[in-house]
Amino acid sequence: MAEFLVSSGWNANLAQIVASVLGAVVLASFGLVWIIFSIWLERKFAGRVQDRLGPNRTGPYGLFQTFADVGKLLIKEDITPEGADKHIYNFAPILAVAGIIAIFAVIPFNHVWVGADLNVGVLYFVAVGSLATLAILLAGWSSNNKYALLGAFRAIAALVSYEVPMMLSLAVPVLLAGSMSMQDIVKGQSIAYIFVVPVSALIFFISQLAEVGRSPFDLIEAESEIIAGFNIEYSGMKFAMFYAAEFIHAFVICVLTAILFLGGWRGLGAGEPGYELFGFLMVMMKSVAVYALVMLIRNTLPRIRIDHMMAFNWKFLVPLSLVNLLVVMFLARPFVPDYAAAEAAVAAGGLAGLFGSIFGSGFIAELPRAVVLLVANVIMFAAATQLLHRYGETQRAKLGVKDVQPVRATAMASD
Amino acid sequence: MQPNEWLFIGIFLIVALILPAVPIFLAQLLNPKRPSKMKQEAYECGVETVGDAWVQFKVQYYLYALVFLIFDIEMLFLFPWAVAYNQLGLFALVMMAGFVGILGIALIYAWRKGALEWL
Amino acid sequence: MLPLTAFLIVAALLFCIGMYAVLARRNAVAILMGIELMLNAVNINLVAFWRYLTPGTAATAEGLQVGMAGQSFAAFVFVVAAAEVAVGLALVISVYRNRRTVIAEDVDALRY
Amino acid sequence: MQPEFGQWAIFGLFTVFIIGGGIGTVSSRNLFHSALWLIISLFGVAGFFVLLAAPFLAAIQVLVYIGAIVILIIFAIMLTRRLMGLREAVNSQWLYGLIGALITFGVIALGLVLASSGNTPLLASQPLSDITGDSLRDLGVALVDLNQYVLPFIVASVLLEAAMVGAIVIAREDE
Repeated sequence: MAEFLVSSGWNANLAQIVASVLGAVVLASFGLVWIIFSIWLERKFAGRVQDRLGPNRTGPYGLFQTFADVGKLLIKEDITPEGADKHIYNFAPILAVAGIIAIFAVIPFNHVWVGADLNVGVLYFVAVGSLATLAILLAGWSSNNKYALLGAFRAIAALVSYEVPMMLSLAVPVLLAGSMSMQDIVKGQSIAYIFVVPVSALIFFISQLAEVGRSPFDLIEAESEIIAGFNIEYSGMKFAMFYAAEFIHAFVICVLTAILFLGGWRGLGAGEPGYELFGFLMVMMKSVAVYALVMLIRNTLPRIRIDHMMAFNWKFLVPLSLVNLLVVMFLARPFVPDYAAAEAAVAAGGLAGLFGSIFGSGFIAELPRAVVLLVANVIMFAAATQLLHRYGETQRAKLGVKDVQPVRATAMASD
Repeated sequence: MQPNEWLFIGIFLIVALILPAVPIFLAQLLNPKRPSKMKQEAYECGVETVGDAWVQFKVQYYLYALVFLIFDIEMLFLFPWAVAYNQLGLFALVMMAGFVGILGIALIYAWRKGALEWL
Repeated sequence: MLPLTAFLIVAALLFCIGMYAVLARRNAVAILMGIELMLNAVNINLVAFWRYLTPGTAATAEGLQVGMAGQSFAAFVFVVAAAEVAVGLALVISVYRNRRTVIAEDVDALRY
Repeated sequence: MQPEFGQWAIFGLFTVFIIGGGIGTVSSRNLFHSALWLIISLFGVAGFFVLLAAPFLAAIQVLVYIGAIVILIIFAIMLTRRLMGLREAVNSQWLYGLIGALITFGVIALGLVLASSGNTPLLASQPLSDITGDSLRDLGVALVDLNQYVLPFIVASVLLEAAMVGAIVIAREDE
């Protein structure tokens, strides 16, 4: 792009800037356009789970429902409450969306389609995510409403708490790939990290779910408890912006999970030069698969209480992620993959050559580490679930509940 | 430094701020404006507002933010260390384990003191 | 490239703004914010000197290695800033609870 | 468009952020607004770190300062709010404070200008070295290297633990 402009007689610096602006607009719009689709998807999915049809009147399969909603929102009256801090009040919804969209800047969709492959990419998206937290604080404070402020505070206490296990588990792929650049992390995944460090992947996913405020952690918008929370005074398009931010964020966490733990654009030969579009589709397919999981969780699990949510974080997730980090730290070091040696072994033929020709030499290089870490992770996972199980039993005993059998699928089926 | 990449990030942040402002601005042009005293009151389920919005908060919020801050600072050391991980020897590993361990002790202390309870 | 002096002057100005806040504000939280500004000015200086005056690169087995004194110092300043603000605000909250004030000069008794 | 001009423009933008935010912080009566101005100022400092080829510190600046320290400050403001009406923001010696700060700045600025002018300036206008390697990796090595900063590193962790324990003891209610 920039080269083309330069070749047609533009100043090099100016061309660079123009190309960047265009790229930024395209990438950011992609995020916004995606919401329109994802809202439709989400409503259809919720409908199916709850044995309804979902939107089906406007357009084929109700596809235009979201456009109708946008049209309605545009002509809604926008009420600014008395005593609100006007500038901050107006700025908060913009910041909420901007903080989430900005994450798209570092997401690699294939080995060339990436906004900016920063060498601190992982930290960048955590840092930018904290701007969205700030937006909640601004909204809650500027509304001049007790409930808004209260809602904002408990939301922030929750978001901030779940950031800790998120970052601790994030350190694991960084450590395995030896880089914070998103692109390098994808390239390091000849074996997707979910098969190497599933515990980290699970912690990351759970804490990201809490960051978004999706069920079962949707206390940020607990309608039945604090009449909606920080965005209570917002109406019309500004309220819609908070909503949009949530939808983009829900999708962004799926993309991030896909990239950091599911191998990003790699797999089935995707991402090789010449298959750029396939790589992009790969990322989207993986993301949508994770998104289906998020939607399923949202539509089937009840909301948990805030004290349980905090206790789960600080007394289970954080200690677990600390232990997980220590285990990975000591087990991974002797098995740092030696790509050059693996390539040589594959070239030499024999058994390694056979496997190498099927899976690629990177796979051979990462295999020992993956096996060791996977075994350790399975043990850790078993121990953690056993711990939770014991805890649940003691709590039930404390409450005097004796003969409660866990509800099993077979019991449901026999009814 | 890759100056162009950071230039892109800067431009992207500006674009990300402008994009959501557009629909809000459009709505500002299109929507009806009939303000009234009742409408602009703080919404408290129909009950008249008493006092101002500044309620007294529990110290618990502060304690959560405090523990978070300490762990956040840990990331400052953890991430460069993780990037350099493949070149480090056993000594560096033990040092970082000690660092994480000390913070783990701090977490256990906070737990014991009840700083992590939601009251 | 920008001259080093430009960064240093901005840092000096920020430092003095922070100093004014520490000297003149009554509210203890505002004073702490002033201290944060001063620490940030220090950090700008550390990183600027690191960028401009790092004495060359040393060739090691792993390739070129840049001296890391400035950035490391800045990292430790972060730690100090965090510890300072955590304890400082805890003190403010404690004083507020016992004395019902957050005005720095009202807290002038050595014991209560 | 010259690259020089572009750099100065970006530098100027961040300077406006830093200085404007700083002045806003010290002059706002409303403490919440002070904290917001502080965010702007800190964001400008993060921009400076990017200009100075330390992007890791810039990310940490946003993460730690804006994401944690300012939120901590705002929580503290909320906790200590009840008795702070719109009384005077500054104390009786604010004029001395202002003069002192201005004199300090004057002295530093004079020193800097003198040091960077003349035939053999003390302060270089060009970086001595280009950043070629991965400075982030070097930082990671430096922090846990026995010959470099491992002792401050461990002391820092102890300091953090002490700060956390101390703050919890001080701030807890039922004592």
